[in-house]
Amino acid sequence: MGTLNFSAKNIIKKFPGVVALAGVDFELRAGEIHSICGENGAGKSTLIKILSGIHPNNSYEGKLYLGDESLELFSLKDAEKAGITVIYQELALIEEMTVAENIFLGREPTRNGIIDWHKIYSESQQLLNQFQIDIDPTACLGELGVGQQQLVEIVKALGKKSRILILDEPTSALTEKEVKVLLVILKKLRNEGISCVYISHKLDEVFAVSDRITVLRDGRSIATLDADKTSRGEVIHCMVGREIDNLFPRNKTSLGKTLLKVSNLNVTNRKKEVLKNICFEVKAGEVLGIGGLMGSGRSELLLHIFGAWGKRSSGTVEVQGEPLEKHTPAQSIKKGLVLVSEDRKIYGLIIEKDIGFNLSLSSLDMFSGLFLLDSQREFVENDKFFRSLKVKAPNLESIVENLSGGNQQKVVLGKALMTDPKIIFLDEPTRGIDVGAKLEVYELINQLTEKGYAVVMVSSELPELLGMSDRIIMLCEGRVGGTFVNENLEQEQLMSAAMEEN
Amino acid sequence: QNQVTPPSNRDNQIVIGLSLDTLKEARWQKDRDIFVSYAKELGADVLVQAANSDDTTQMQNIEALISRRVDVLVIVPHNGKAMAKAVEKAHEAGIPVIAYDRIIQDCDVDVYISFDNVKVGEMQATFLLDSLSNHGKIIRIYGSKTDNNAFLFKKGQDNILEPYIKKGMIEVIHEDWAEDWKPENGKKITNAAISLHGENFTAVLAANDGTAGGAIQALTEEGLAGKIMVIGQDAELVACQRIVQGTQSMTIYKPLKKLAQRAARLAIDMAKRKVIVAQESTDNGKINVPTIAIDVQAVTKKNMEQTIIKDGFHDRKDIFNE
Amino acid sequence: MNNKLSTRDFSMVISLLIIWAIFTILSPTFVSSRNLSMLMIEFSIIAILALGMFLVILPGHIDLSVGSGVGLFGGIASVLVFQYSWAAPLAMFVSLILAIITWWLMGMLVVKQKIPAFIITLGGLLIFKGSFWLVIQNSTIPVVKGGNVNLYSLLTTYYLPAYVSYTLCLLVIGGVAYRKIVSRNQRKQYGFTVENVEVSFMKVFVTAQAILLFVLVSNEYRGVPLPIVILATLATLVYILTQHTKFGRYLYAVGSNEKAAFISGIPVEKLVIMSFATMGAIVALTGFMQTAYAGSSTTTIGNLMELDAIAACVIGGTSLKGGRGNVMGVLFGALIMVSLLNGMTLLAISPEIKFIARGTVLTLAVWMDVRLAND
Amino acid sequence: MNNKLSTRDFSMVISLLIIWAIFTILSPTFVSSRNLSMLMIEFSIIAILALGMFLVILPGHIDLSVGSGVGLFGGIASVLVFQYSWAAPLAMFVSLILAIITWWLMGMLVVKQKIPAFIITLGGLLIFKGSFWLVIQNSTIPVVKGGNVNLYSLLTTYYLPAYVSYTLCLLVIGGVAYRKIVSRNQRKQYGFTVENVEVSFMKVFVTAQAILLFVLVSNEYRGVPLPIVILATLATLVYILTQHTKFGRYLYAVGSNEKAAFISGIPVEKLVIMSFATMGAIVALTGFMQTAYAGSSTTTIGNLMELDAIAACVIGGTSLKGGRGNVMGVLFGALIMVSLLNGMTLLAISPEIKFIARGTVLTLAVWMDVRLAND
Ligand SMILES: Nc1ncnc2c1ncn2[C@@H]1O[C@H](COP(=O)(O)OP(=O)(O)OP(=O)(O)O)[C@@H](O)[C@H]1O
Ligand SMILES: Nc1ncnc2c1ncn2[C@@H]1O[C@H](COP(=O)(O)OP(=O)(O)OP(=O)(O)O)[C@@H](O)[C@H]1O
Ligand SMILES: [Mg+2]
Ligand SMILES: [Mg+2]
Repeated sequence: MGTLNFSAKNIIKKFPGVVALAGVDFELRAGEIHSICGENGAGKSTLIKILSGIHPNNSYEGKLYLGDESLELFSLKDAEKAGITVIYQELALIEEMTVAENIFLGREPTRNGIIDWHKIYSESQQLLNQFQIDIDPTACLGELGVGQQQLVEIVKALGKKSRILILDEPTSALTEKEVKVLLVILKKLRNEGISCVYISHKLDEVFAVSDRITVLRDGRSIATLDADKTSRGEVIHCMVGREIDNLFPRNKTSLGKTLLKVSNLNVTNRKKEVLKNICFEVKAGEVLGIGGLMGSGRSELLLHIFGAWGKRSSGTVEVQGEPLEKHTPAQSIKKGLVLVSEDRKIYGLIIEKDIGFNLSLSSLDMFSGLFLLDSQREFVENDKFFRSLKVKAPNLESIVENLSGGNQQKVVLGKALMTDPKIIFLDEPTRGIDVGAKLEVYELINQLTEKGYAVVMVSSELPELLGMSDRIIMLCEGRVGGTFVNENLEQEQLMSAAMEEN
Repeated sequence: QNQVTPPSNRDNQIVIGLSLDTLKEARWQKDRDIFVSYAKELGADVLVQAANSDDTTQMQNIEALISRRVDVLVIVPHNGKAMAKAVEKAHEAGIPVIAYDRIIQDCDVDVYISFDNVKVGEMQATFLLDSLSNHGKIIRIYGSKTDNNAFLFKKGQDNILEPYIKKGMIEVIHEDWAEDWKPENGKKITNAAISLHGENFTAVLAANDGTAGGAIQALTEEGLAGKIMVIGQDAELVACQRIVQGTQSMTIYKPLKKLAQRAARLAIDMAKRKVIVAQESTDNGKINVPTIAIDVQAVTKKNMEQTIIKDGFHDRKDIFNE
Repeated sequence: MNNKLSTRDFSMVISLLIIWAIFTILSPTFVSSRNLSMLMIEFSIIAILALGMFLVILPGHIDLSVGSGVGLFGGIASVLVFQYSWAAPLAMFVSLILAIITWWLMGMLVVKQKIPAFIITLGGLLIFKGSFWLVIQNSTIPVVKGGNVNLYSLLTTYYLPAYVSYTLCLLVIGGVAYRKIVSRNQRKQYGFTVENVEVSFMKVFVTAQAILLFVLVSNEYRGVPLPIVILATLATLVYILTQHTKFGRYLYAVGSNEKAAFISGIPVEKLVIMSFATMGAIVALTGFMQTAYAGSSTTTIGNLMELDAIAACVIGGTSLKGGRGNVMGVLFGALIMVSLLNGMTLLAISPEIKFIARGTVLTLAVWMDVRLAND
Repeated sequence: MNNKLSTRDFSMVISLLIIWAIFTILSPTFVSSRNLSMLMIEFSIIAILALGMFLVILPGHIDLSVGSGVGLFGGIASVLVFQYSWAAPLAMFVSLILAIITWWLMGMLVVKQKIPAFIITLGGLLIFKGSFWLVIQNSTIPVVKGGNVNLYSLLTTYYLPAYVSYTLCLLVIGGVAYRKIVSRNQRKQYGFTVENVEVSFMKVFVTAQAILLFVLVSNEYRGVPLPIVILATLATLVYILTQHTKFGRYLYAVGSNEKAAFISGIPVEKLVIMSFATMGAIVALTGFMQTAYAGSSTTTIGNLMELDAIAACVIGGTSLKGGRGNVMGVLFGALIMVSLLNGMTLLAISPEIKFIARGTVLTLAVWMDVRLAND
């Protein structure tokens, strides 16, 4: 019986200080793919957590229905019993375990109490084959890239053979290729009568798969549209409440002198050559885009230049003429180099502290005299950034953990900018943030380049690269696969550079 | 009875402060019980403190007793040197101090009453020599190297044994310190000795009945129990049982009753500021402390009746566990 | 994978060999069959406790209370036997149950009340010590009435008769071989690559030899000591538990990423409570053995054993953050610690030096381990 | 933020009051000026050590070696004074330097070699203990030659003359008031909400009274004990350090998310090493005070003090995971522990019960803390 509608009626969910959901209606028809769009903090994840029993039945107002009879979920288990499986925004995998173990985590097949490893390994192999994902089931998950882990997570969920599948931003860490794979899988499932809730900030994906789209704004369900009868413009309008004509408002600025120069850089990690003979330079006022497949070493490149990763076997890095080697992030920052890392939760934020704490963390030197901190001045500065970045939160004292992804990202950016850098590394700066927030980030990039800063931006989204960068470098297995000046470039050119066989 | 009593206790109730090194060993519980009950008979109150063999704790204990304005302090120092400070503090507060069982060095402690541990060690050694007729290979198990009583016992033994060891009549085939006085360490040491030198030794000289027990455990497992003489001290119940069973040869019985009761009376007299008469005196490095010595006895199967059982130190039925 | 040797394990084998070599040179008696038997008994006791500790550390907790627990529950049993003249088995059973309940409660406090295990068990350490002294009234309570033997006292003093140990040894070898064959066939039938027959045979053969050698050496003295049999059984159980059952794998999962484990539908709380309860049982068992070893309950039984147990785990490559470690390692860790102590006692090295040596080896072993893990 | 009173702090105040009430009822002597002075001295010693522990736990590490460290470095100083008849200040200075170097090294091992602090310091615990006994040759080394006094011995025996303490007390109160006013003005000028004058005044007034009361009571006996002055100074320093300096901010950051802290340009390694070095200094200081308190170095000095220090921190709401906790809490934690011990000693409660009570209170306090934190 895979043919029942799953619906939520007038859901209201309050958190201390915030109303996450203020009356949401949502209906998932049997065998449809239903996307949810909304700005950061619109309440998407919260809704998901309610649909999957993480926020138990009595912690919110409103009701859930499966078919016509109401459904009360008090825990994940209940949801699973009801045939609901969720893939959350943050991965739920065990790094120390093998891929296969992760796929079967929580439902291992046993023979009189003893786990049947062989079955686990062969079946996960089958699953992976079935979805044309080529990952070795005996590989240790920790050794995989984020993207591949994301796929494992998906396979794990699919393995549960549930009737309703909910994915909260599953593609935020996937390459174009991997995304295509996923979308194919989803369509296949739909044809098998499995209905699916799909959350993403990437509208082209949304339009590619979904039958219907529900838009949330400020915790309210604004509209539910049929994918084939609506347009991006309309969806965006519903989301942000205004028209956004130009998604990539890059306005070029005249280039200044070279700020960062990297020549024949070779970097090893654990005795493995990871970056091979990399050369590039960035001028003041320039946006250099860096693309490539997952694991092509883009983040590693940034991290190394920033002094946070790997051993340099040869090559030089010059910031404003001065060489950098054997340096720490601290020194880099003093030299006017900052990095906004791709994983804000792990490398960006002190999640359990408040916004102020995080914003000023890299710039405390500014506020400390001989010994003491001038907390008042600190506060004022924090407040300036808090406002200018339009962080959506009650005040500076609110805990970062409770912010939505996009707002967290703004806090990380604020922290970086407060150090008053000359060169800014942005690693996937728009991962998991909404169109509106994206736009703000892009505007920010423009402002920076106008001020004569240099920006290096790693992104997995080719449109973003093409839209925002002046020049583009594609990395391929740690080498420079191609360097392009961004004039009437085609995605295909970039892709081929990224995958070009040597 | 018309003596000056310290202003602290408006009623003439005398309060004695008894600060014990430890209650971890059965022996000290006996001391406490006898002392307290007897003092009560004589109409005095007793505040008991135990320090778990820790000097700092004992300092705190004594501070507390002083805060409670006891009329007289009876101290069983864990460490005779360390408690000098306590004595000073007590005297500052005008409280007389009795050193019980162990001398307190480098201070003007008022009286010292004990059967001293050096004597105990000597007695053990003498017994050993007599029953070995001055010849033999022995294993020596000392107490916890971090407890200076262990050194006192060793000193006593050495006083007697040294000459014979020099002459080569007594050969110490293995010696070691039983960390923390642990019986299992006594056992490990004995095992080590057997592993190293086989069974050709005639006696184990242990620092107390606990470690002796460990040694005997090892011997039992080796089938040597009873064949090899084991000497301990403290007259623990289990030790007495072993003696009657023949697995242990001798322990030292310290007539606690005598000591405790004498001490209790002494304490009360001092509280009443009576004059104390003591025949002997001991040099504690600062003064000659008036000393009341009480004899200890070597206990074997033979004299068990006349000593332990007669004094009611342990019941016959317990010892012979009938 | 988890059952294949890693550099980690090698590092330990090496440290162990070094230690043994040194002691053997300093005093050949170290490798005498007698001393080895003694060593094995001491080893079994620590190793068993360490295995319990392993099960608690794996999900990311820790237990500081085991030392005093060992004293207390050994003490309870001997009081019941000696003063209330219960039958040894009954006394031990009761004490065992009490221990399990106690640890089950501590587990509850940890997961339900979210009090860090470090604190709960620190509290336990103090409470159990106090209770222990109350139970035995600070006196010395033998494990058996005057001179005769009972199950309790035999725990550490019984040696298997030769023929029994040989039969056992054959059974074990047979088991290993069988398991190998089965798993080979299974792998075949699932179409996995199978290591070629020689290798498999060698593996089994080597194992067989090792076991046989051990039995021979022990028989040279008095036979295989009972404790080592107990240890072997427990170790096998824990190995299977941790490597080949849900419970065990979940322990790893919870230890390395509790949130993920929870979302994957693993009953985290139940799991932790159970691992604590198991620890309780193991503490009691160790208590019996340690007390039997000393011959009687005295106030000092169990002192600092928690440190030895933790040290054994950590030396064996168990991560205190949880989620990493394996049975083999723990056993090696314990063996290193014990060999060190036994050897030094044999040489009558003074306590100060013993402490220093223990500290140094602990640090070195872990350091070595970390270095190897990092390349 | 951290200097506002939280339910947490209240929970502690309450527990403290309860404990004090009980003891006062059971034995009025508890609140006698003499006993309070004694209590203050014992409190200072533990609290100082706990503050050091706090600085190590904050960035997410732990130090099990402080107990034996206290013994060792106290011992070194007294050996230098007593056996080599150095001048006390010099001896203490040298021992202090040695301690700092030692902990600096341990810090290095922790950050550079990535060996968990738990292990390093466990190793340290053993090594220092051994070395300690070697240094004092298992004997008793007074802190000063026969009967007279020196800086060392005065550490815990000196009491401030009345007039000094009154001046001090006035200065402190003045300081508090001044700081209050300044911060009010600043807040005003930046246009933040300012608590109304009454409240501010009350706060200052209450503090003033508390301090004054304390001085009066102490003077009733012999005056304010030197140790409490040392503690007060150190506590103020650590408070400023953790709440109002870069260093402190970084400690919190590293404790809650080391990776992010590193990427944010915090010199994580240097930081941890420094916090360990500081711990070294504090251990030495505690060593001197503890030894002076006992009057001489003996083999048992420092035993288990690490547990008291950790317990104090945790009772005070410091998270063992790092990144959470504050000075006030630690002080309260220490005061609770010490009051408990002092009171029970005063009542001449037997050691067994003491252990049990300590364990229970530790658990209860933390439990209460956790409960309140969760609502
Ligand atoms: N545990 C929590 N406590 C307090 N507030 C919360 C909590 N979880 C979410 N919120 C608030 O609820 C609102 C919705 O958060 P939610 O994560 O659902 O947004 P979202 O739509 O998923 O955003 P994003 O697209 O960035 O993931 C946000 O304002 C967030 O700050
Ligand atoms: N704890 C584990 N975690 C992950 N994979 C495991 C685990 N234990 C075994 N496996 C894998 O499962 C498969 C079967 O394991 P099993 O140990 O039953 O057979 P095996 O590995 O051939 O046995 P042996 O280790 O004796 O060769 C093997 O691929 C093994 O690597
Ligand atoms: Mg979300
Ligand atoms: Mg990347």
